[in-house]
Amino acid sequence: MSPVLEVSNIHKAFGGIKAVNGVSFSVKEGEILGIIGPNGCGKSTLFNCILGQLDPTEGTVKLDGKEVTGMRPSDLNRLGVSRTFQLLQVFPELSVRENLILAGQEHEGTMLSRFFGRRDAGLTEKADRMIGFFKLGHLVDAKAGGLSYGQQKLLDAAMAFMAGPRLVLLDEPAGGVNLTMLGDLKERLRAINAEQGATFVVIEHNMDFVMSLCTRVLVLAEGKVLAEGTPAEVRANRQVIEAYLGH
Amino acid sequence: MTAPATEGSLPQQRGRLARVPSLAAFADGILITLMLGAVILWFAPAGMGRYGTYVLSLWLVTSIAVMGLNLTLGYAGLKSLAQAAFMGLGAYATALLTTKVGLNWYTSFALSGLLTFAVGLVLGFPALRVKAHYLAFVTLAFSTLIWLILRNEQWLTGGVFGLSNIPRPSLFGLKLDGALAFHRFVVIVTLILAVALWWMIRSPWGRAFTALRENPIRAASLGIDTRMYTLLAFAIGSAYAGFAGALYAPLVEFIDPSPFSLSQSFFLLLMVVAGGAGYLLGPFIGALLGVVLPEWLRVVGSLYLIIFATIVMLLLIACPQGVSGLLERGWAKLTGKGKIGKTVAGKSVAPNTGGRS
Amino acid sequence: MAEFIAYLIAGIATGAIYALAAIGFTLVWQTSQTINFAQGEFVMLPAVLVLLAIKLFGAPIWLGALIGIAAFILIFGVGFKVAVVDPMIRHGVLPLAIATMALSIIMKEGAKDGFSAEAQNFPSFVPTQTISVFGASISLQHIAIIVVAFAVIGLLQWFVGGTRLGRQMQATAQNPTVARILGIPVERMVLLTFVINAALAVVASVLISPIYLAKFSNGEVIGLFAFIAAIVGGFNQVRGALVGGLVVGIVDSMAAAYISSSYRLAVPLVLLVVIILLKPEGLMGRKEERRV
Amino acid sequence: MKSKWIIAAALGAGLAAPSLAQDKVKLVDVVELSGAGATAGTNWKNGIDLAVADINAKGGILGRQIEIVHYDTQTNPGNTRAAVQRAIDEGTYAVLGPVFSGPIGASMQISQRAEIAQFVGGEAAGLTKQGNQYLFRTSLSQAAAMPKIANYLKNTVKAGSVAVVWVNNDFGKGGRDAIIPELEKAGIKVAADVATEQGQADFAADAIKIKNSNADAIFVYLNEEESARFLRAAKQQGINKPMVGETTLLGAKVIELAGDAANGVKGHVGLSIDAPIPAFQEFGKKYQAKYNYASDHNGLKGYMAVYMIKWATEKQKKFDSKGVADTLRGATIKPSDEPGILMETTIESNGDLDRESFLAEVINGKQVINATLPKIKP
Repeated sequence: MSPVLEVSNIHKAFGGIKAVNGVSFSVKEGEILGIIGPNGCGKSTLFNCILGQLDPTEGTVKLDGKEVTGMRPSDLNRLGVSRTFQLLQVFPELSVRENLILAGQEHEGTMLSRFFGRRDAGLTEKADRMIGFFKLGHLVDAKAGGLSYGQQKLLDAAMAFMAGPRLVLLDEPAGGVNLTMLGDLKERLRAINAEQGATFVVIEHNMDFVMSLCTRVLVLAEGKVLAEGTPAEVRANRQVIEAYLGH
Repeated sequence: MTAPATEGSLPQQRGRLARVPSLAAFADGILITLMLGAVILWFAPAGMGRYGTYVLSLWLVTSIAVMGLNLTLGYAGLKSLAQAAFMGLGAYATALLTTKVGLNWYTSFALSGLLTFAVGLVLGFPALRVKAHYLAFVTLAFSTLIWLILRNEQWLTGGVFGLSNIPRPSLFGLKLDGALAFHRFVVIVTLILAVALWWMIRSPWGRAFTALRENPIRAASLGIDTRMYTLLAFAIGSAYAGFAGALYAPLVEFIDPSPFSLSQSFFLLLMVVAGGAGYLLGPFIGALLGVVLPEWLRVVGSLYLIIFATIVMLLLIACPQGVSGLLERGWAKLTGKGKIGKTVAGKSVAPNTGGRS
Repeated sequence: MAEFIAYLIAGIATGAIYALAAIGFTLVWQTSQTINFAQGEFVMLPAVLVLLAIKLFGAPIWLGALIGIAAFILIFGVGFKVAVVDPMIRHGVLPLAIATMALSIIMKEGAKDGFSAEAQNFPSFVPTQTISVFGASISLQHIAIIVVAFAVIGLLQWFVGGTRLGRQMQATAQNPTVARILGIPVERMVLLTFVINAALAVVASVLISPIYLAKFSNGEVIGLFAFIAAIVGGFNQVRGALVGGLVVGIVDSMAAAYISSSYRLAVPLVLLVVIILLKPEGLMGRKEERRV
Repeated sequence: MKSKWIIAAALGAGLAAPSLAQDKVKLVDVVELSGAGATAGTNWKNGIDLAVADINAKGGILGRQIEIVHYDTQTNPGNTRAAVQRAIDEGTYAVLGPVFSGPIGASMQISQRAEIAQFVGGEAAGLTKQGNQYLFRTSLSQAAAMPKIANYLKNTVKAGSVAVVWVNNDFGKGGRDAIIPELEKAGIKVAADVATEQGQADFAADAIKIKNSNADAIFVYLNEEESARFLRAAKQQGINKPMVGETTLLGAKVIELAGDAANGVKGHVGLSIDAPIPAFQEFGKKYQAKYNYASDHNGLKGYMAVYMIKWATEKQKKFDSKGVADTLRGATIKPSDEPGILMETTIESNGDLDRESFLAEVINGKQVINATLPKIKP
């Protein structure tokens, strides 16, 4: 099967500092790829280059074999690529449901239909299902800004899945989430992966989370790929252990 | 600099008042208020004399311009310092089209809106840069340039001497020259424009505008074409200024460059914020403060502007969300919904402001 | 050549005043995200207060100056920070900016009603004579403005870069959170920038009022040009504000000379737009990468 | 949110016109007390207050005291219109002000429709060309003054070329548009045509530009303060050509502010507290005593405007506001009949004034009148 996402030789420099220095990898349909690495190894920059938030200095990004390097995030999203952020990124002034409708509205209809058509763009049901799926049912009408941190994390993830993406990039989904919620989150991600065949790329510091969720793991250090393999292989890799211990 | 969405997460500090039993019911309340307000304003001038009628009309016309700025600033978070300049474009376009070209007012009104919309589109491009200040800077320059052109190009605009004898429109053959008749006409036009905006804010567009204000990067990652919505918000907001200008010219029957200067743009900005940015009825309250309050304060004599400015300053110190925020706070206290944390409104991040500074 | 020098000196003198105002503007923006739309009025008012003190107390000039200046720094350095900025700072940039707009109306109208609607002479501390340089008449007042303004700016640079207090203030401006962790009294540092802003306004006021005359409406133009200067310079750099002020002053002077004078005002603004389009971070600004 | 409509209703009450006390006659002055016109407007207002105090002290008009109200226009046409409408709704006997042409243009139709006389301080030539029967000037129009200036430049100053520096508002632009054709008619070359901004503070560059034009004389048409700043800047640039102006340039305020730099300035003066007429000088003293600074011509204009109303009312022997305009048109008011008019004034049928005027010069910080020019239609 051809890869969903193919990243080749991405470089990104800020002034003189090379944050990402020639990273290549690909992700197959249905995979859950974990990307780990010490702080400052370029994980988030890599994400932002893939997603069009930053223009890579060099290198290409292909989606289903078609080049999408430097494409605007909104266009990329409408091609089925979705993401979550390391820091919380929900819309605090909107209700939970409105947040989800927002996440889906641009994927249906036209600008005109969005103006003259239904207020909810016909998405209320779908939003409520997604809310239920992420166990936020009791909070449908609450303002997103009023939710607890963990709830906002769930909402953030739910928004990423609202439009039924093929590929989801998750930036530290487990950060700051308590253990119970973490379990919930992992279970939900697995379910979506299984049911919808969605492909994931996950950046994460929480080793247990990565090792138990991902099918394959990529280790970055100093802007380069240090190692790659199944969780078990990576765990046994000496270079990886050194990189982490040496830090 | 600081995106509110990324800030700390203590729930009692974040939720600015649970305004939301159901957003739909609230919005319909706004529509009812608008309709009711229109009915009241239809009859209000009785016994007020021409002056009172004129001030009410001026209030409504200003409200239209402030509504537009509220869309760009309050909903979409774009800082424009050229709203009065756009109003000037609309006013001069209407004045010239009706007096020199001989078009009727309705065509001129539409063309004024179209012109300001188009100019807004072009001018909006700097807003697409990451730093939101750029729009403010560019509109600052634009505002002064427009004023200079209005003043200097006497062959077209009448220069410092202005344009006089601007005709008032008629409706179905009915002349609207009288103060009351024209006031009622202004009420109708204002109502139509306010309802159109109400509709827009309720539609997915409104949601996208809000997303733009609160967190443009996240919005883009959800497929929201931030470029399109940014330009639309700014262009539509500018078109509202154009519409306001198209009414202002026949209302005053005379225009010169002074009401369209940079300081007037600042003043419109003041009205948006003082009325409550991001609230649909905020512009009416803001324009009430900016247009009617000074008239009202005339009784106190020469100090009236100082008193006016002091009221505005104290209001903003007490409640940075403006009068609408104050009313909302009071309403919440009354209904007991404001009890989620005592710090609520004081601590919260204002939706209209923190977003894209 | 002679005329060019004359235009240049006049432009630098005006620019130095804009620079003083723009630097203060930039300082309070850096430390407290305050956009002070009353900045022009800050430059207008000290001269008026000095004259008022002389008029009210019949005081000699030096005493009047002392009273007026002290009152100004107290009210519009400390008072402004405590009464206006502090309660509003957490609510974002805009309501505070609007409040300063209201403050500018209060200051302007207050000066008009409390003092005079008319312009008044303000004593000059240098003779109003001219000297000839390469055939151009250069006024001593202009030279004094340039010398004093640059001395004050130099002093400020030394203070910021060369003293402990100044470095603490700079640290606060760059990153208040880190500064707080380092044990710097952030609050006091912020207050210090407001006092410095007021002091710079006083210097500008005393320098310019002998030429501009003391009048309630003088702040409008100065405020606008200081704002433009700050943007041109980069908005967040003291050095930028200095360069911005000088550039705007010189450009304005040259525009009056060589371009249709009824469009004189347009020239600095066109410059502003060009700079925004070509070098968005301002002449002296650092490029900021967008953060996600 | 509904409370807003309560406010609106309450406001209705506030905006409604209060009733007028019968034993007084109400005059409303609508004038620029803030914004760009504040200085001119304040002088105008003070002049009016002085006249009202004088008249009331002497028993009022036909036995009725004057009640004067001032409304600020913020130098904004929309607000001016509102204020004039308010004045008329409140039953003003006549409208005084405004001073700037823009606000006048925005409000003159209102008093015309209400058939109430409006006394304005504007000097722009166009105002009286619109056939408004209720608009009255309080000073000579620029159309009347500028030929005298051109004549003066040609015959007395003997200038072959003139640099014109003017303020780019309705006052300055109107003057500039009136003088340039007159200069051409007189065969004088316009060496430089320099526009400056209203409220401009820094005239260094303009002065350098004028200096480089090498004109034989400089015609300065700026408001008082700007005139003073320009004169100082001109002196600093070492300009030693004759400075010629019209009324404002020779005003007491300019002389006070410009100091030495004003010496040698000459020109045509319409209204001046230094005119060799005792009534003017007495007015100047009273004004100085009450307001602690010297009045400019706007103070005189406001003062005379009130006396024009008084004269017309006493002439028609009743309070008929429409009659005021009818009575004034074509009338000549002599100081012997009404001392408050200060000098003989003829009101033409279009609202223009005709009066004697003066040629003056500033010598040692004092305005000295060199000659008195007759009325245009003596």
